[in-house]
Amino acid sequence: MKTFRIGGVHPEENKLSADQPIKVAALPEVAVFPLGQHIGAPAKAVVAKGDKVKVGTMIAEAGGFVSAGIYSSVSGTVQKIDTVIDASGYRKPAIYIKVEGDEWEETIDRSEDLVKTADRPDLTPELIVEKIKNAGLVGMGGACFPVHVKLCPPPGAKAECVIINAVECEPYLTADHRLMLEKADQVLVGVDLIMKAVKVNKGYIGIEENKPDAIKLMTEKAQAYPNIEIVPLKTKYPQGGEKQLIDAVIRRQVPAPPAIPISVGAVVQNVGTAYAVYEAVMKNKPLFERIVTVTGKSLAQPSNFLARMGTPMSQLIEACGGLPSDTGKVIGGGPMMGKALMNIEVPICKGSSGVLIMNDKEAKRGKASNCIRCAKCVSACPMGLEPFLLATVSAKANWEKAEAEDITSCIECGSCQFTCPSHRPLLDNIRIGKQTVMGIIRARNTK
Amino acid sequence: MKKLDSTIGNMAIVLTVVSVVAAGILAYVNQMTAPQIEKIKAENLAAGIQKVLVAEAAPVVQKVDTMKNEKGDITAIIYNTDKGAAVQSTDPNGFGGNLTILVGFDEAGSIKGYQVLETAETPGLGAKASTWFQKDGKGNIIGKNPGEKELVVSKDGGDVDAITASTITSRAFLRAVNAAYKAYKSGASCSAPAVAADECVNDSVAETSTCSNK
Amino acid sequence: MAFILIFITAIFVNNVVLSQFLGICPFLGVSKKIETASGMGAAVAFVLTIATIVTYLLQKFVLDAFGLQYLQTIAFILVIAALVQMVEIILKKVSPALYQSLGVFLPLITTNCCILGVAIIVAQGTYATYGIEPNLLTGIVYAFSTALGFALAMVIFAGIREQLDLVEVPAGMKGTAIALVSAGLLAMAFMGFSGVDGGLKVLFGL
Amino acid sequence: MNNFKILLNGIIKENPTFVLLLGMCPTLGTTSSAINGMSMGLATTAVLIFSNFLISLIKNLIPDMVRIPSYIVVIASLVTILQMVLQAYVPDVYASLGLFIPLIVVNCIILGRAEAFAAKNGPIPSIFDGIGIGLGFTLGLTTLGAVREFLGSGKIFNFEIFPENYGMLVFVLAPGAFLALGYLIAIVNKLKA
Amino acid sequence: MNVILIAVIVLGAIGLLASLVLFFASKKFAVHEDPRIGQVSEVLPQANCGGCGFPGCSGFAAACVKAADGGSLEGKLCPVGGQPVMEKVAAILGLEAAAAEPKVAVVRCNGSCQNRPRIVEYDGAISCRVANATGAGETACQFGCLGCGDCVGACKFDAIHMNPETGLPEVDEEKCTACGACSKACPRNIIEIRPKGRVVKGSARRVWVDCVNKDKGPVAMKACNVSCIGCGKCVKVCKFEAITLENNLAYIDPEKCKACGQCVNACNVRHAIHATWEVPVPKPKTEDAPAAAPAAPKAEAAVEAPKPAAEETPKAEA
Amino acid sequence: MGKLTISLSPHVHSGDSVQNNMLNVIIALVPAALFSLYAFGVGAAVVMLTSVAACVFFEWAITRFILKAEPTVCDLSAALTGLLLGFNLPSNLPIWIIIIGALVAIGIGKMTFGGLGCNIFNPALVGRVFLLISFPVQMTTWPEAGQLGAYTDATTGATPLSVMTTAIKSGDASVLSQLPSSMDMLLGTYSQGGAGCLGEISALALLIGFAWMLFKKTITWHIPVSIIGTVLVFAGLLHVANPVYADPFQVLFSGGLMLGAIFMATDYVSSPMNSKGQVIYGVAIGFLTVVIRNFGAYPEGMSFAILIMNAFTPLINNYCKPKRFGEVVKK
Ligand SMILES: Cc1cc2nc3c(=O)[nH]c(=O)nc-3n(C[C@H](O)[C@H](O)[C@H](O)COP(=O)(O)O)c2cc1C
Ligand SMILES: Cc1cc2nc3c(=O)[nH]c(=O)nc-3n(C[C@H](O)[C@H](O)[C@H](O)COP(=O)(O)O)c2cc1C
Ligand SMILES: Cc1cc2nc3c(=O)[nH]c(=O)nc-3n(C[C@H](O)[C@H](O)[C@H](O)COP(=O)(O)O)c2cc1C
Ligand SMILES: Cc1cc2nc3c(=O)[nH]c(=O)nc-3n(C[C@H](O)[C@H](O)[C@H](O)CO)c2cc1C
Ligand code: SF4
Ligand code: SF4
Ligand code: SF4
Ligand code: SF4
Ligand code: FES
Repeated sequence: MKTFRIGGVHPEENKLSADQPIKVAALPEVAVFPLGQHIGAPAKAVVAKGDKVKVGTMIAEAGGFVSAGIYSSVSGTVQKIDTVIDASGYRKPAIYIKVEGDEWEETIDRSEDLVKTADRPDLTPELIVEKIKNAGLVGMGGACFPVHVKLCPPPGAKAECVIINAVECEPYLTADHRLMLEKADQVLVGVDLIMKAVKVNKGYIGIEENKPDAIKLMTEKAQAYPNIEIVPLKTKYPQGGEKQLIDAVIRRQVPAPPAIPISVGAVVQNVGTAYAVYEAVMKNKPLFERIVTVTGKSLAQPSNFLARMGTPMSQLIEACGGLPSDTGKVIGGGPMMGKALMNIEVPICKGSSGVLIMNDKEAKRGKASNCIRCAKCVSACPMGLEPFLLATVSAKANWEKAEAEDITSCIECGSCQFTCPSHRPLLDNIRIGKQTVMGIIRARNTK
Repeated sequence: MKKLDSTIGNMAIVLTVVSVVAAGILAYVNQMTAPQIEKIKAENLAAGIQKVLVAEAAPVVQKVDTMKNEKGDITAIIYNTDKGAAVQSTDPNGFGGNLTILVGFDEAGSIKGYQVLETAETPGLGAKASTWFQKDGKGNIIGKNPGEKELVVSKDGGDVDAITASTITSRAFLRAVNAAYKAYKSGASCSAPAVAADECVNDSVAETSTCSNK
Repeated sequence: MAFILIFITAIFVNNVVLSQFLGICPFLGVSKKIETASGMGAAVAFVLTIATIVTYLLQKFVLDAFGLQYLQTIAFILVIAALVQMVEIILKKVSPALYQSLGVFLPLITTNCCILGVAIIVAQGTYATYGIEPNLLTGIVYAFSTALGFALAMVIFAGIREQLDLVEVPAGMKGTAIALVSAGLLAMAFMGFSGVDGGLKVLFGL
Repeated sequence: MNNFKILLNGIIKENPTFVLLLGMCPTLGTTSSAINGMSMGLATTAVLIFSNFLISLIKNLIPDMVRIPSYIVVIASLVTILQMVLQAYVPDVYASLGLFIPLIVVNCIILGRAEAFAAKNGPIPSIFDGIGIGLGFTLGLTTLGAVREFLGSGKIFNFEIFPENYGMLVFVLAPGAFLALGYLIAIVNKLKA
Repeated sequence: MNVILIAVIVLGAIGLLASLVLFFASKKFAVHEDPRIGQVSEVLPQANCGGCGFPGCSGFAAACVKAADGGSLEGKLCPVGGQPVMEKVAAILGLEAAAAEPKVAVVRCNGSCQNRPRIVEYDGAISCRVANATGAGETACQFGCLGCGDCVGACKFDAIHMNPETGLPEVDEEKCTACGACSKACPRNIIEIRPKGRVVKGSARRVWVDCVNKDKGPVAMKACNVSCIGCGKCVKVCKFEAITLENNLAYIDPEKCKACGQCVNACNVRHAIHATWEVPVPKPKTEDAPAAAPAAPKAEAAVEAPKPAAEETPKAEA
Repeated sequence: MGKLTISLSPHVHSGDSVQNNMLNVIIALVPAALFSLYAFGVGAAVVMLTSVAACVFFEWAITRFILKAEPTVCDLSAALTGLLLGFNLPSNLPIWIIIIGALVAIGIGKMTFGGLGCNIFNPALVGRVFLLISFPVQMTTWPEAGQLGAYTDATTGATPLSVMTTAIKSGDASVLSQLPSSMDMLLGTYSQGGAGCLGEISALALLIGFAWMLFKKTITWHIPVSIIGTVLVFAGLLHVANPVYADPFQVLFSGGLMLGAIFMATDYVSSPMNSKGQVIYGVAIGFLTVVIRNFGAYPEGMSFAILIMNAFTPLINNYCKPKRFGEVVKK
């Protein structure tokens, strides 16, 4: 079984909602759209209080090249442009829209028919990228990197293959899994489109072996696409990390930053992204809804929803039977990489892959004690780093040492902290160190 | 008063003057103390000889300088007196290197006493040699005669108990004693008052036994 | 073989710092970083070797020749002080890079016992047990090996201290106290080498 | 600062062994017993008093560039004299301190005091400073020697307190020197805090 | 005598030789290094704290010499040695030192446990940086002190400590050298280095806004009882135009502030302005001034002051 | 519902704990402990109990009264140190010496540096070597196995190691015929010459423990295997060159070599933290052990070799880094 070569851990999978078909979530009363939902410059609002909008109307435009526009997911009236506490825990600018009915922009093709690329011979790579850009597409795998940017390799770099990240290595989450089971055909067309956009004729879809049904279905459907190969992968976290996935699938390792996947010829996109590409290109549908897993051991009914952006998470939790009384932590995303939320009114955004509810006991971290130098974190780190050292030098604000020890290579996967028998808050400190060192490097480079 | 400036002249002069004055004083003190140092050395030696020969006074009648054993690694100096001989012997194979002892023999060659002059043995282990082999020590060698039976630690089949956990020191010590005895025997035989010490040394340097064969 | 024996003995068995107690001040003072420790080690190796040669010649051809052995201390220290300063001045001019890495340690070296101590030991020939002849050549080997032993102790110790920097040492033990305790344990570990000189001597058939 | 204060300063506030951490080699190398430590301390004190005195006398005659070499010559002469005197009158002490007697020359305390005190003060305070620092050093060495002797062989100043068999030999060996000093300094730190 | 003579000659020769060799070596291999760098280094405190912004004292010395060649020492200050040292440096370099007012670190947050209700529980590494990255902190104020004490760890002079009761850091004015390390360490930029202020009756008088919350009034008000809500009363009352209002937050310019204390009384509802001395309260002219407002709006006093708002503190939104 | 908790990711944990790891090592030591009881009876029991109890007590007392911190004895590391210290002592050692050893191990070796995880040197070995240097006589007289009722009064005998040393020192290879066969040494079934410390009497019992720890992933194979391999090769070469040096398997199964290689060199705190470094460390320990055994004053070199390499560990960690991801591609 293919897998990446260094480190890794295997947390309990807990895919509670794997058998739950995707349900369409109810519309919210008020939808809230934070302007900074992606990596890069925040979007700029193009509507004002009182404006009427429809589903699919652009309400904010891209704020720069690395940025993406935002489209309304509901129809109604712009209530105000104010701030909202988003997943970061801070107040950020956001557009509030009062929902009135459910009226869609006419340009959107709402039919269920599958459109294959062969049906649309007019699609040039440029047109595909243009349509993706105009749909406000960002990566759905978590990092929310604007897709059109990734699809335009920087000068000198040449894409050789597209790798679709259908690994879903985070415990609990099942959104990608369900998507593959229910929209396999559309996903494959999306992959084909991405391959066309970057002009390559090799595509891989990496799926962890804990989703045998998806592997089976996708392999069957992919018979029709000779250039697309389904690659079953070992169930090991962080198999879905971009660099790990590339290593596992094509045996190439992306060098330390500033190298990016394209440096080794790979373009990696999430399955959700592939599906969104299909919808954007073939159905003219901007990105305004996504699949969200709402799960947790004490939740009455863990489910997968197709939810409109801007829906408050509390509403989805309600739909699953309400917030359990022993809730200790609510996490936006999965347990390994997600963010603990300060309140549950946070709206669903482009990158919200899941909502995980933990009870009091699970919520508390173990008591940290001295590092016993067991080196388990070193063996677990998929990047070949020394987390115990990075964490200590970061805590001691020794940035030179942190840089020399390659702190910028950390992908913040959390394997180290997961595995540490002393319960040390390793990643807490490493993250700060990484941010600071990246800041220092940036300042140095601009000098 | 102002400090002198750092010109070449000043510097050379000052440093030279300081050195010269220092040298003068030192030479003077040296002259004063040298005889005293000699004297105290001699006194110490005399005291040592008296002690190992267990005698009130034991004036040295003859000194036989540095002799070496067959292998050339143990050196000995013999002080002949009218009460017997005191032999200073150095074995290089102590735990910390050289082990120098002074052993007193009566005419028959029995050990009358010994003293450790110089060691680099470990305190608490090998350093116990200075008491261990004395009359009331566990490895008593006083009265034994290496001529009758070589002194060897019991571990190697002899009858002297080694210092606990310090076999190496004990071996070196006993080797030094045996060598002292040999040197004494050979040196004594060529120590007719007329023979000049130097001559004897020259003869005996190569092979102690040759000397005794003469 | 004799050279190898001197070499191993001086570095491991009778390490200057850990068993002879020479050069403790720089050992404790400039061992906070591996980099500086190795710089100091190199500087000492350099100066110690040169100083030993010069003082050996001085002893043999001046002091012994004129019967002035009692001037040993004063003559040696003068020569060493001048030598160190000269090396410093010359290095600064000839190789600023080397000066940057070694030079800063040079002033510290004058008052480092290990230079004068080793010079005296070599001049007296007391290092030469086991039937090794004390002469200029063995003296140089001894001095150089001793300096390497010093450098080794410095670097190991600096490594230890860098690691200790990363942990929370109890307040009362911070600084020199913990350094001394670590040095004590290091010396204890090095006692494992005791007697290896004797064993090797047998092996080499000396 | 009056002379008495200068004296106390050396013994307590600027104790060379526990506070300034100067002259570590003799401190560790000669303290296998209290008596050895004390001998070394007193020998150093003697040199220190005279060197402080002499240097404060001649300080103005010395140009800056050759200041250090000149001081060293003065100190070295004093050490050599001490060496001869010890050899002549107390050869046992001379033998037990061995190499560390000539090494008094490079003891940082002596040059340090010459630079830091004698070169700036008159002869009389310099003498007191010498006595103070010297006694501080002696005190340090004697304490360390006593601790090591006690733990190592059950004696203090050769006076048996518990049978030697119960002594911990490490303390008279090299590692014990470091350990004992380490913990003594920790205790002093604790007392100071 | 002969022996003495030889000794004298030999050692004299060695001494002479040594001094000559040294002299010629120093001539032949002389390298020009500005001697002033050494001189300046000597007067610096050698604390190597980096507070001056240069890598250690010798780095600062080199920088001073360079700046002096440019004609002015402006902007160069050794925070440890302070003005006296800078005067010495200036004297060595033949310049006037840039006169600098003595400064001190001030903590601009009064969100103690009573003033700011905790709405969530933080369970990460004890580090303000980490807490700051985790979210707004345990309270709803996303600007205020997080209380993990990064500033305390950064101070090399033991001058700043957490007060366990308020959960806020407090600066020891005596020990603080105004090096700014704490200010740099604080991820929320709460600590400001301000002039110590005019000394009256033995204590330095300074006034500052004890809050950094930039949220709009209602939000800020909900988060903390003593937040600045940007109402602008203080701006109006200040005769010296020292107070400005930006992003819903007042700021007192220390250069213009004359420490009259007017603003302190003006902010008598929220107590968001801190003065280091007891500002006398004018007799209430209007009825609506809260009767219970105590005279001294000091940190402790503010804590004790009755909190009408406390009852309606926002619950966890969840 | 109480307040929500916030923290950065990850929000789940493997459930591993320090206590768990220590417990696994203790379990791994059980076979060897049982065997030592079988071989030395009362003496073994007294030594082990005293040592464990004293170590735990000193750790508790020091954290409580000197450091004034929360006691950490629950993590079992002190108990483990005590057990390993006991394993390194002869079964006739007087109680007061054991207590001194425990005080040194915990007090000097561990707590002085700040407790678990902070020490540079292996605490149990610090304790043992301290005792070895301080009380050379008591620490180098070994009771013969099989005297189940005896304690300090047990008859002492020569250990395989002292036989080997004698052979080398006397240059007489025939002395080695007194050694038990390597199979006997492996199983601990030999009747004569079966003296030594508690934990070195049966290599097999230790190997069972090794298997357990590998199974539980408490340790990796790198350190033990590289030590054992190096000893076999180096001792083998010496044996071939000159038969006064014992057979490599006899060298391997004698003395504390297996105990050290499996349980003491692998101590997390004082060993290198990546596999490359661990192999370097293991090879050096193996080499030094043979050198000290064959040429040095001490008959057993394992403890010293480990302590010496403990000192080198920070340097190894500093210069020996795990292979970074992406380095493969880097030129
Ligand atoms: C530790 C780690 C784990 C990840 N796991 C997944 C995953 O399971 N599925 C996924 O699609 N992306 C995952 N990602 C994100 C990918 O690295 C990458 O951003 C994504 O596949 C790119 O596709 P996108 O731009 O379409 O989102 C993970 C990232 C990291 C750092
Ligand atoms: C500043 C920046 C520039 C990037 N430029 C490119 C690019 O030109 N091409 C590309 O394929 N990906 C590019 N990426 C995308 C990253 O390689 C990566 O896919 C993205 O950060 C999501 O990965 P993750 O989810 O594993 O974090 C860029 C990312 C950043 C942060
Ligand atoms: C640090 C140390 C110092 C030692 N000092 C001595 C010593 O001075 N004299 C000695 O004979 N053995 C000394 N030994 C012990 C020997 O090296 C060797 O182990 C012993 O002599 C042989 O053991 P045995 O005497 O018990 O048969 C010392 C050992 C060590 C480790
Ligand atoms: C595999 C393993 C081996 C250990 N070996 C030792 C040991 O040899 N000596 C010891 O004192 N503690 C040992 N410990 C316990 C613990 O790591 C030790 O007490 C720490 O060194 C104290 O900081 C060991 C622990 C583990 C997990
Ligand atoms: S979070 Fe960073 S350091 Fe930790 S295991 Fe992942 S990549 Fe390695
Ligand atoms: S896993 Fe934890 S205890 Fe082990 S080395 Fe890493 S930080 Fe230390
Ligand atoms: S309180 Fe802040 S400014 Fe003051 S000395 Fe400490 S770190 Fe520097
Ligand atoms: S002032 Fe800043 S650094 Fe200090 S405790 Fe508060 S948030 Fe942390
Ligand atoms: S006394 Fe300072 S180096 Fe020896």
